[in-house]
Amino acid sequence: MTSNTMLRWGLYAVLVLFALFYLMPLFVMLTTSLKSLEEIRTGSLLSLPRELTFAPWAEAWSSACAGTQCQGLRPFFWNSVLMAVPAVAISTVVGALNGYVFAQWRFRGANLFFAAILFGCFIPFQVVLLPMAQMLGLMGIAGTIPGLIFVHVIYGIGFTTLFFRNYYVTIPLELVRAAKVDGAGFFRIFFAIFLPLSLPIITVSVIWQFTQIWNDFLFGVSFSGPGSQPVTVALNNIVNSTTGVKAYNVDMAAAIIAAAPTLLVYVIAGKYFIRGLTAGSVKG
Amino acid sequence: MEWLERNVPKLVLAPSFVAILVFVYGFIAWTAWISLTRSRLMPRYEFEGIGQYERLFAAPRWDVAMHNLFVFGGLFIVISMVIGLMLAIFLDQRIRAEGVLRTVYLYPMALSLIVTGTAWKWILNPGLGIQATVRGWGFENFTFDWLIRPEMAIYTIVLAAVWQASGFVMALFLAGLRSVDTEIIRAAQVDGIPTHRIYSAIIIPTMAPIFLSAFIVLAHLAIKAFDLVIALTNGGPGYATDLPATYMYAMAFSRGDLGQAAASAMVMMMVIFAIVVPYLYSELRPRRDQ
Amino acid sequence: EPQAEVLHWWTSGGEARSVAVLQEQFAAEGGTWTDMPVAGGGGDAAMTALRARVLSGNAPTAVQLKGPAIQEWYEETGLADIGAVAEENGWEAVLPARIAEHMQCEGHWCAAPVNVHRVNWIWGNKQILDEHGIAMPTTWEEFNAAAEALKAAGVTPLAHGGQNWQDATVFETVVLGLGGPEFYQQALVDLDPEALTSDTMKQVFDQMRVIRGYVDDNFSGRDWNLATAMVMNGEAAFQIMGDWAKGEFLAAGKQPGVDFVCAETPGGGFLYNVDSFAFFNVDGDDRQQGQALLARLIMGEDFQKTFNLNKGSIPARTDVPLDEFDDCARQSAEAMKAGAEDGSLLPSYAHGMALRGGPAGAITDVVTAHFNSDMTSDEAVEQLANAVASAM
Amino acid sequence: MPILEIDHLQKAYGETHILHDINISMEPGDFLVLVGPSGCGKSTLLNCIAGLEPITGGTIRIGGGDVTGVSPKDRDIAMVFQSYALYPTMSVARNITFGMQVRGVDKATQAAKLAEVARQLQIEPLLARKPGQLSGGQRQRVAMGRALVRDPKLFLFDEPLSNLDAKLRVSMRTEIKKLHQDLNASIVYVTHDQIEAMTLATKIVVMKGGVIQQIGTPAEIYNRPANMFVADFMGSPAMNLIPAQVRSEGGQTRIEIAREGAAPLVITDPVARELPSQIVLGVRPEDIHEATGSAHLPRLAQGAGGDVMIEIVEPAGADTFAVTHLGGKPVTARLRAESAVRARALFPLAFDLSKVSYFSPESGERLN
Amino acid sequence: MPILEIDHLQKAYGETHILHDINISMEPGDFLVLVGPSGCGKSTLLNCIAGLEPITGGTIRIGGGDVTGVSPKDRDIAMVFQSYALYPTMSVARNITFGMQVRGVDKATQAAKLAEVARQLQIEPLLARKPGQLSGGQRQRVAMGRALVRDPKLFLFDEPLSNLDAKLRVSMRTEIKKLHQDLNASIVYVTHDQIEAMTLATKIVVMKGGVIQQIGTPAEIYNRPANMFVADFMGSPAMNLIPAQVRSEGGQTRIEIAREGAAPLVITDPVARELPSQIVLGVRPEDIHEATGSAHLPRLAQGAGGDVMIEIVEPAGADTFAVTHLGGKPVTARLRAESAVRARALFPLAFDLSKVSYFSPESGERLN
Ligand SMILES: Nc1ncnc2c1ncn2[C@@H]1O[C@H](COP(=O)(O)OP(=O)(O)OP(=O)(O)O)[C@@H](O)[C@H]1O
Ligand SMILES: Nc1ncnc2c1ncn2[C@@H]1O[C@H](COP(=O)(O)OP(=O)(O)OP(=O)(O)O)[C@@H](O)[C@H]1O
Ligand SMILES: [Mg+2]
Ligand SMILES: [Mg+2]
Repeated sequence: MTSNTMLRWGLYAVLVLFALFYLMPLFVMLTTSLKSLEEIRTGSLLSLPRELTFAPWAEAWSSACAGTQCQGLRPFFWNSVLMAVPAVAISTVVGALNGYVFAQWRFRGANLFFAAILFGCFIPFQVVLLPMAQMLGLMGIAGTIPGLIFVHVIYGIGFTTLFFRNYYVTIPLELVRAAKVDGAGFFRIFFAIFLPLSLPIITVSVIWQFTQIWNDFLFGVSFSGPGSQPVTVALNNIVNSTTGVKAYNVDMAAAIIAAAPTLLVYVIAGKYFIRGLTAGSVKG
Repeated sequence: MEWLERNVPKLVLAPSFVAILVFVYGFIAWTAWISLTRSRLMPRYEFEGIGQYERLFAAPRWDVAMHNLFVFGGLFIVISMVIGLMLAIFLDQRIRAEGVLRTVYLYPMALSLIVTGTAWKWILNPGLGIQATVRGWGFENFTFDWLIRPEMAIYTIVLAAVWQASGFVMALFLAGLRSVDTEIIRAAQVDGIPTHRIYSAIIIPTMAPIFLSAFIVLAHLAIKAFDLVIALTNGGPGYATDLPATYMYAMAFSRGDLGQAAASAMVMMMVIFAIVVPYLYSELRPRRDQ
Repeated sequence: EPQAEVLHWWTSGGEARSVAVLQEQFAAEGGTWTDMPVAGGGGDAAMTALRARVLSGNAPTAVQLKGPAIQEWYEETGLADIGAVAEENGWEAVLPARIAEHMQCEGHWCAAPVNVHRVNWIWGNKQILDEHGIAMPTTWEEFNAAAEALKAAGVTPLAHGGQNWQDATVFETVVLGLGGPEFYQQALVDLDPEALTSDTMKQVFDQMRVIRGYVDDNFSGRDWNLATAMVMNGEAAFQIMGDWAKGEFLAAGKQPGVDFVCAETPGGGFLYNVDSFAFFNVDGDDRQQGQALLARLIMGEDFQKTFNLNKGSIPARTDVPLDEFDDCARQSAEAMKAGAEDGSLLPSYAHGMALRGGPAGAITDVVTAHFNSDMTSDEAVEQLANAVASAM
Repeated sequence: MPILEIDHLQKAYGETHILHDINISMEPGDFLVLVGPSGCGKSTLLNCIAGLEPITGGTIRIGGGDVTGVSPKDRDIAMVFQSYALYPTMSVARNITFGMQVRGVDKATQAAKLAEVARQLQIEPLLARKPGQLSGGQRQRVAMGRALVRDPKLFLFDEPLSNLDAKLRVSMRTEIKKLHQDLNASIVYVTHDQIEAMTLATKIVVMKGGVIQQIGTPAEIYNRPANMFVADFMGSPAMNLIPAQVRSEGGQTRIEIAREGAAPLVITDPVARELPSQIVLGVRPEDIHEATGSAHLPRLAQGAGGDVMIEIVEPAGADTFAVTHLGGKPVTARLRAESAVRARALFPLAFDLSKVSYFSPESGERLN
Repeated sequence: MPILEIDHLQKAYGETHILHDINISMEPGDFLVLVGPSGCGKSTLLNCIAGLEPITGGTIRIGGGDVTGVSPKDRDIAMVFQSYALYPTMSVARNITFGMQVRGVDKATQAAKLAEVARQLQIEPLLARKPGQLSGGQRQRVAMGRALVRDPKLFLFDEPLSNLDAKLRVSMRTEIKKLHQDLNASIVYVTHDQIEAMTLATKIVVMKGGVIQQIGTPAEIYNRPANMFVADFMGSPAMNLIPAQVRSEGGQTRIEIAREGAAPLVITDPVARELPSQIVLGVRPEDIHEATGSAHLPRLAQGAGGDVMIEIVEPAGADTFAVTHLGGKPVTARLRAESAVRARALFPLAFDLSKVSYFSPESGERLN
């Protein structure tokens, strides 16, 4: 028993150590964002702030300059939401349907096609930048939010398909068979049988896609026009100053603000993670 | 009608099929063509030959980038998998604060390295970060200066990348662990199998598809590691931490040397192909058997 | 009604305020300004965006472009002709010839300059220098001697940030300082292979190796402003950096001549980094009017003054009164004038004024590799020649 | 017109051939029971009929129409799976009504049917639970319920009662029988329970290794097994298969059975038969009787020491089983519980030759 | 020292109480069979013994040591699951040997055990397959094999033969019996098959709704059921339970059974008993005989029209079942196949009163 308790303490020790490791950068960012510029310039970067100041946060949110607009991150936030939400939704739905087909409705060549989709996950985005720009121009959605949504959906499908397919292959074959005999068709089986089982994997897919899309900079900077720039581009504009003075506290505050939605998604979705997990995976 | 119904699955896949065909393979073909031209600032389509590839293989910086890709990719994937799996298994032991810990492990994936890059730079900088802090505690000989040593700097990239991705891998594995049929675990317990063997011999093998997901996610991150390098070292010291992705970006967008960038992209993709395809083949070939 | 969509990478702090001035003036003249800021990587990100815009058939009306990149873009896609505005406002007369050259594409005006940064500055902490009785060095030998003394006294002689462009900045000042203007022109502008492999070039690399010894251990990846802070805080004595560093000092409340000193780098000369706007071919009267209006405003005396007061640089126009500018700026303006006459007014290679992207990058690769390893000067020179040859 | 017609059906998984040349024809209202040893392909055959497994050869016709290639949902079948296959996220009630809902049956009918089926299956208190909260037998009944609410052309049942206790099994059997009779339903039913097979079937199909051994009514299968496999497989305890030698003797058949440590037993079949000299004699345990005074049964042993040595006696409720050795094989007789038989003692036994089967020892085929 | 001792065991899922105050004591070498209707808690009880479900109250001792709270892997038990629970990624052979391998059993022993078990279970050709490629019965046998190669303190079997055909079942039963006898193994066994229960058990536990109804040897359970539930549950067809009125009449007991449309039947038990006036008479179908000349059995009906009206006759192989109505309940008699009984005709029946049970109609408890 005692060796068991020891083991458990060891377990907790390891877990906590890792937690500290994971928290380190966030700690640095938070403390820095709460210091005055003066303190940053003179003090140690890793120490706790001597005097708390929330001014950098206010500035980052509503008055920091990104170009000639000095409205902070606020206006760009909305752009990101308009872009990320539909893109995440569409790519998750498409991925779920694709994964469902690959896992349960195999046909000749399906595996090859699946491999082709997977390989598509690896295409470096820098490669697609220029031809994509041309395509978007042809399609007339260059520099718009729909254009960005389109791009993110295209390059998100690979991952969402992968996630769903790998999840769905673990669902017993008999279940689909029973539903087929019950008279349910392709979509019926999907919505009535698979979707209710999918909560955990939807969570994974949404987390992944939302993170990728919200955090994306390359597509955002290349395919947005004035007025459709996502928050990452704005953040970059605030933080990056080639020859200007750097306000690290504002930079850090802005960074945390820009990352807040993804952090929030992780915290909230993490909760559904457990719920989904405990509800699902019962064998019938 | 009959036909329509029989082909619903294929019809569902059709849009994705077209999209992948055009926007992945079409673009790869485009890149292949560009790599055979003398495109500089903007694409040009006159055929030139394989000169770009000759230049590429002559460039010492490209050698470094490829070498780094293997070092970085290998270490990153292996370490992230190991840590992710370990944390998942540990968290699976009915841990009290599981919810909190899981969120803590997971959150780095939420943050782009554009966001955390500066913090990392400070932490890893010997004069500002860990080394300075630990020395400040009185351990004068403590050294942690990988960031500034050209031969070690690539490992700091590994460190930050592991920091970012291992939590997500943990989540994938945790989901996998929890979806294994409890009856089977019970059977193993009754069989008197010790816990570690239950994991190693029964649960983990049933999670093969999860490993596929994790591998793909990690390999994707490794190959595309771009933000990471830009934020942390910007390829430095010198170009010691250059990766093919940063090389390509530099060529395409800072140097105005599109042809060269395309050639490097093609080589990169061939390397990916060589690594990923056998893996995919072995994973996808066996028919489902549960 | 004039329309302008402006792609630029002046996004934060003083820079952004400076552009805002232009926007206000533009609006005051009845124009509509659409801002398209893209920061990062010294304009790399903006260039990426620009390419995507051009390929999707939607080029911005004005783009922050500089140096030979203007000509390069002209060759790829053509640029608008703003000769009419230039003529009308007599640009020819008020711009140094060397700078005017950059603004012309095959003989016609296609870009307008905003400011002139001097790159080859050396900044010093006055207190430290006084303490050790050191004067600002005027030759590299003096610099080395001063550095040795400081090092012996436990002060880091040179604050440096180990980023490629910072390595390149130091390198070009050494080239200019050791080789003189003519050599600089041959080596870094004309890319004369003989100059690149010459003994002088070897000496330059030797000096780089020496400088490497004056830099503290933790320089890798450090931002330039953190290096500036080291000088400010007395952790280091010198920094070699363009005149934007002055902004950092001033922002921290330091006084030129009291807390810090500015001086040209050993060997003198003037390496310029000129920001400018180029104009793409666009359709529509309103946008073409916008281009004309923008060009006129940029070169307007008024704007040149306000902008450069904000930014720490000096006006590109030589006829702007400098009363309100600080000493360092005035010193810079004089040097520019002198340089324009004696040929020591030279484009900065490290900041993309001298060369196109390819060769410039290739040189930087070698410089930074040399600086961050134990490569010998002979090897460096050889690699330099090879890299330049293959990047042509 | 047959409701189900299977023609030269073949099924293989890759190189492994599971079903060989299956031919079955089933009239509407037939109750077809598939039996056979574990792994002989019963579930696979059901899956093929349902269209859940692609077939390798042959055709399947349901209600006259060729359904090869038709999707399961258009075959109008209901099926109970051996592994239940309940929808884990749905409650018991929804599991049962899901099929109706898909077919657009109105709410009221759904509720009525659900209530009825729940009563039949005795699962009323469980309707709100999820499958994960049920015992094995309860799950199985829910799986049954899912099929019973339907009114399809064809029911397919794959061992639907295997996890139920005897009482419940009997009552379920009655429900299925009622379903069959009242609705004149056509049913294909897999079971390994012989009583189930015997009492429910109108037709039994005996399979072995993917090959049909015999198709016939329960009585045919039981009384006139087509070969030694069927004889051995159906009936518990199994039919005694005793190697014997045969001689025709003027209108009679003389059968000689070897015996260890004693003279061979000789029995005389009063009917003249054309038999090879070596045969296997098949006789069911209940067709071996105590020989006392039952004059209408020929005595087993003729001559002096005709009684056989009983080796084991197993009383089992209403019956007593007595085991002896004949022709080198153990032979079991089923006697009344009150019989005076004792182990390790001689006892007079008689075969009911009117019910005996003769098989060829080589081919195993029936000879009479 | 008992090998398994269960004391006041309680088990609930939240508010749902599944097991109530279970008390069982089992000696080494005992073969304990759990029976009971579907959903009565048999699997749950096994799971509690195995330590797979936390218990809500009481204690469990295995081999003398309190194992409440001990993890399953340290309880030294082997278990066969109702749902098989095979390791899906391992071949059949590895499924079976994995446990041994983990215990560090040497290769040679592993191979020998595997070969033996594979032979016993008739799964030799399947050893290289994955569970997904097996039929239901084959999976079940593999699950058995996994337990059989072990040598634990206690075996737990949860309906291990439910998916096997009769022949295989018989041979598996024999193997289990051998295991029990040769190794003197202690076994807890859940089954719904009464023959299995009767032939295998040394002790039977009858459960209902989480409460133990009776613990006893098979003969006790069959012949002297503790209450009407057990009487009804065990035996197929079930024991006839006939409401009757009783009067003691000088050293005899007079039993009167109501009959529709005819005078009540009166039987006389020659033994004097203390019974309430209203009872339920329990008599097994095989204890109702044809009355011809069996003088040692009291005639069912005394007086003229004593024969009963037979309603249904069901011939079933060696037996014929005849159903009549007595005391408002259908009553089944099991007669010889050659009996002359006919439906819708009178037939003389006799009860074997030496084997009759009397129950209280209120409590259902046994009275004699
Ligand atoms: N998670 C649960 N929550 C609530 N009730 C449950 C849960 N699991 C099982 N039960 C109930 O507990 C009772 C006992 O279940 P158990 O599986 O032990 O039955 P059983 O005797 O093995 O039946 P069977 O012969 O059908 O397998 C059942 O009525 C079942 O519905
Ligand atoms: N995927 C597969 N690959 C190869 N063989 C298979 C596969 N699935 C099943 N089999 C084999 O096919 C044969 C028939 O299986 P099936 O499930 O039809 O048997 P069954 O008659 O239903 O047996 P049971 O009574 O045990 O359920 C079995 O021998 C089985 O091992
Ligand atoms: Mg089967
Ligand atoms: Mg059970």
